[in-house]
Amino acid sequence: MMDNLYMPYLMRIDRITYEAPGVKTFMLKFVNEADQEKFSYKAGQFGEYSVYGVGESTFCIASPPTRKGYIECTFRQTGKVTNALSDCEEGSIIGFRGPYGNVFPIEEWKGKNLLFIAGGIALPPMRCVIWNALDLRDNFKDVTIIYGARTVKDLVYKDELKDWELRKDVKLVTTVDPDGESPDWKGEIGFVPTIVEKIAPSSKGTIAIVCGPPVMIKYTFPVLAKLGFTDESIYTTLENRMKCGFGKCGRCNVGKVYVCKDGPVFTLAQLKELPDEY
Amino acid sequence: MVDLIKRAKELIETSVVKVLIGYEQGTANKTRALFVEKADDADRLIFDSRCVQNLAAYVTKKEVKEKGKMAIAATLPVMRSIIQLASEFQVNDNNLLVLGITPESKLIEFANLVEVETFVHKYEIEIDARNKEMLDKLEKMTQAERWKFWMDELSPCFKCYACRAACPMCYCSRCTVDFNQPQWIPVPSHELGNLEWHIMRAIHLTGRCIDCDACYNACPLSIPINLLTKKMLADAKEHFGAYQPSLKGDHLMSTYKPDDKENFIQ
Amino acid sequence: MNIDKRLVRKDSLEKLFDILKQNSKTIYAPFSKNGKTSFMDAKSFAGISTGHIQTSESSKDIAFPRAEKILDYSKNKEGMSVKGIDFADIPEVVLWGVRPCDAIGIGELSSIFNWDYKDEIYNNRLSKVTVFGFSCNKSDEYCFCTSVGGNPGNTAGSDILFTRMGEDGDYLAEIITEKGLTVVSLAQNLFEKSETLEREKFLAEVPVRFNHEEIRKKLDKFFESKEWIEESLRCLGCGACAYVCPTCACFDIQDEAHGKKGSRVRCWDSCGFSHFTVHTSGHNPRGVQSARWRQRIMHKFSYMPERLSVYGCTGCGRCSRACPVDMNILEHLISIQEVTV
Amino acid sequence: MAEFEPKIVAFVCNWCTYAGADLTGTSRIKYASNVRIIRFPCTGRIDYMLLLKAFDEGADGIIVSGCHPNDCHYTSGNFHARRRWIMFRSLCDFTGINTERIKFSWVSAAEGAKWAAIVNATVTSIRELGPYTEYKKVAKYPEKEVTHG
Repeated sequence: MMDNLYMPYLMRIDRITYEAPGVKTFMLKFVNEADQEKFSYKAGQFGEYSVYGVGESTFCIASPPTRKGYIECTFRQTGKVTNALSDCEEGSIIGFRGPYGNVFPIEEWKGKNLLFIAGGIALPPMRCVIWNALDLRDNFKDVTIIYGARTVKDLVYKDELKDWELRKDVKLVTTVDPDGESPDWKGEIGFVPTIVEKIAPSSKGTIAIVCGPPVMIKYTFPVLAKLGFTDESIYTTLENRMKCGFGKCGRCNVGKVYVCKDGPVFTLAQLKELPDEY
Repeated sequence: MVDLIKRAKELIETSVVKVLIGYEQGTANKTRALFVEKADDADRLIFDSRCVQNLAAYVTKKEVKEKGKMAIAATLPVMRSIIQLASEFQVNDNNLLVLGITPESKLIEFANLVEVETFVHKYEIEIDARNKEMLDKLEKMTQAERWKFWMDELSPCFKCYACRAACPMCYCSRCTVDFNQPQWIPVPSHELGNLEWHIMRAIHLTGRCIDCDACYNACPLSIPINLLTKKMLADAKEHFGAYQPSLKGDHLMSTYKPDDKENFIQ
Repeated sequence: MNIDKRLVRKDSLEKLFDILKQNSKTIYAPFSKNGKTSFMDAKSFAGISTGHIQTSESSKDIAFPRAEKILDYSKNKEGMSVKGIDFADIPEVVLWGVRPCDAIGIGELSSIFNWDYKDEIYNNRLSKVTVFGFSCNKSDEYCFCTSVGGNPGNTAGSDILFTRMGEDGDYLAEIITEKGLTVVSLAQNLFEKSETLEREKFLAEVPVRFNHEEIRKKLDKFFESKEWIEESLRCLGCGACAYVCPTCACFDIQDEAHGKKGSRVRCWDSCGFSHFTVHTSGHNPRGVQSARWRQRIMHKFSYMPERLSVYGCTGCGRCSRACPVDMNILEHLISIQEVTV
Repeated sequence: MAEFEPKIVAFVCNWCTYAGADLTGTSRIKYASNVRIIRFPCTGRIDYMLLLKAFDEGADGIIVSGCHPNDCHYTSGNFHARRRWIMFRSLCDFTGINTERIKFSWVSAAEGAKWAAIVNATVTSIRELGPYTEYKKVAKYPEKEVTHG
């Protein structure tokens, strides 16, 4: 038992990976082994990461629950806490409490095709599900990943993108915004919704998981609808400002729905029920 | 205020302004702001001695400003605030029309802010006798006694920021107290957080505060925070001469004189 | 347990106070200063305010302080040591002179801190509190407890409820809970048996102004209403309403560091502040004041009943009294009831 | 008990006082080592809040120093600063903050000896005043729980 709800686990930063300008991935290991043993989570959940003396910040767990012994998080340096996190070195100790929130219903997706569509820094919440699915590859039919970023530099998880590209059981399409390409860029050029339209994945027996900046999401949904995806077969995540992570601090609710408890994973059908306040 | 109602109707009907900010009867003995957007609503306008809220706080409010050209029923403190705001480029003749209410409760419609300024300058800003007495009392205390006084007075403060919200000069979209890089002021309302917040507030209002007491009137706990700004006002007068908001924009704290006098720099 | 009714003579209250003090209880009671009434640590019985209709602040920060430590940390050679708060350090408190609309608010606050995840910090603080309710013999135009299921002599939330029988009269004490009984056992002789105890005729009259169930139903279809914009135009976006409210529980978590040591602090926050929900990217889901005012009303009268099965309002009227610009929640609720959607 | 050693934070401008303090060193003038110098481009850049922050973090005394009037590298930064100090010092005094603990001075790049004298005098006077316990008590919030009243 944690002393109280707000007590974080102590985590040691085991490895820092530089992903893109301002974006880093931390591999975190529990300082106390006992904590690790009782800790479990599922794809889609998030946590509160803290630098002692600076504060807490909310982001997803980016590693899949199928990989034991550590968790990973990927963040972009933007605010007070992410700046402080960014200053941490390997071996530093930070706090983590969680997991919070709901999960992607991966079990329900057995026997289906999976289509992942991500933009920019929104690949991390999806990476957890992608690896989770790939680690249980036999459970699913075709796996397609469409990932776009502003420029080649802004693509995160570059090594993993290479892995996915080489795998025969994954179809990976990467794209960058026009003028974001480098001379040796071999991927697509164009905005994510356009590329989705161009690739035109089949909606038959397919689950689409879409994460990205609001503008990308806004233009991707109609494309998917045109391709025949139902609102129930499209999943996305909502991000709202949070302090507690468990439905008390009063920030993240969209109408009656608390993103921290009822989310962050929503189907498009659920999203359409929500008032326009996110 | 028959004149005001009549004029408000004309201004709205002829679309000279989109919204007129005045007072209406509130709960019990309170009065409150009324935003007249339809001529019929003008009948609810009132004016009497209870109307002390500084309506100038609304002319910088996003949701009000977006309506279009505003007119404001302005008492002397409100007019002073408007001149100060104009000197800080927050309002101008194109977006604000001032219907002045003189200390004798007469209505004057000003053609432009220059006229408002001329009117305002006829009256010096004077600290009222009761507060003057309080300032004297505090100044006669020892520094340790004053420290205790403020620790006691500020301890109930829970930092609801009603003082900031009610102040026409606190229009910043992001206040220093909301910054966290660096964290200038502790967020929780403990002793340090409260002390630093009120010092910061007072110093940022120095040379801009026109002594309308909106902060004090807004405080749900009636903490005499206006004494801080009054002290600054009194000191500014002593050191740099009588203070009046002016369209010239020579703000007290952003100007200097090469011969400013002090007695503490070694 | 059955409510036991006893007589407490008017001059026995001070004796009760002294006995509690002798039993090393911390007593928080209302005192007036600068024309406002607030709960303070009462060193003596003298000066405790009785004439007020309602205290300016609610009593919620006994269990949910405006700023409280949730952990301490220190960095050392070995790494980091973190210590939670020691619940044993929380003093036993008697909350003296609470109005029924505050006492019932404790239950609503507890719902927020205990739906799903249980907040041990709050629960431990609350477990140390004994509530002495004092029913209301007068009310004002801001009071509307009867419209949200309460009443001026409501026993809910109090451990003992005192009702003064007439101006300058003796008190009827209703011993409601085991906790109350424990206190009574400390001063058994002050709680006399009596046959002539009456209460209803001494209670204030608070007319019912609206039907809260009906409001809730209306609000289901009211999200997009223009009413929010019109009603909130004069709202200046301060946090006075939330901070005086007995049931508002929004909070912030902040770290405070001094060198290698520091604390994490939970402190009050308000949904009325423009920066409350703003994302680091600058995007703000509740970017205008009308959205924030709507959140306040909807949270209390729609979201909380739906998710927590309690209303988030006790009808104490404090927010309207405290509001610097006369945003009157009662008036707005009545107008919502009257509007046809 | 060991003798109280005051912690002094000095906010100085780059062009005059910092250079002056440098000269103190190169001239091998010995002076009290209690001072931590923070260099600013100009006295006009020294925000009031920084002074309070110094007290928050345990300073017992503060020195604020820059170019003499008319010598500002940016023409008028010190004139602006002077006006602000006048008001800020008065506000501090009014709120009960001990203004004897904040020393303001002009020290030019040539006044190495003056800098040493200012620091020494400040250290002596702060030593007499003792640690700034009033402010530390307020600032050390983490040591103490704030509840009601």
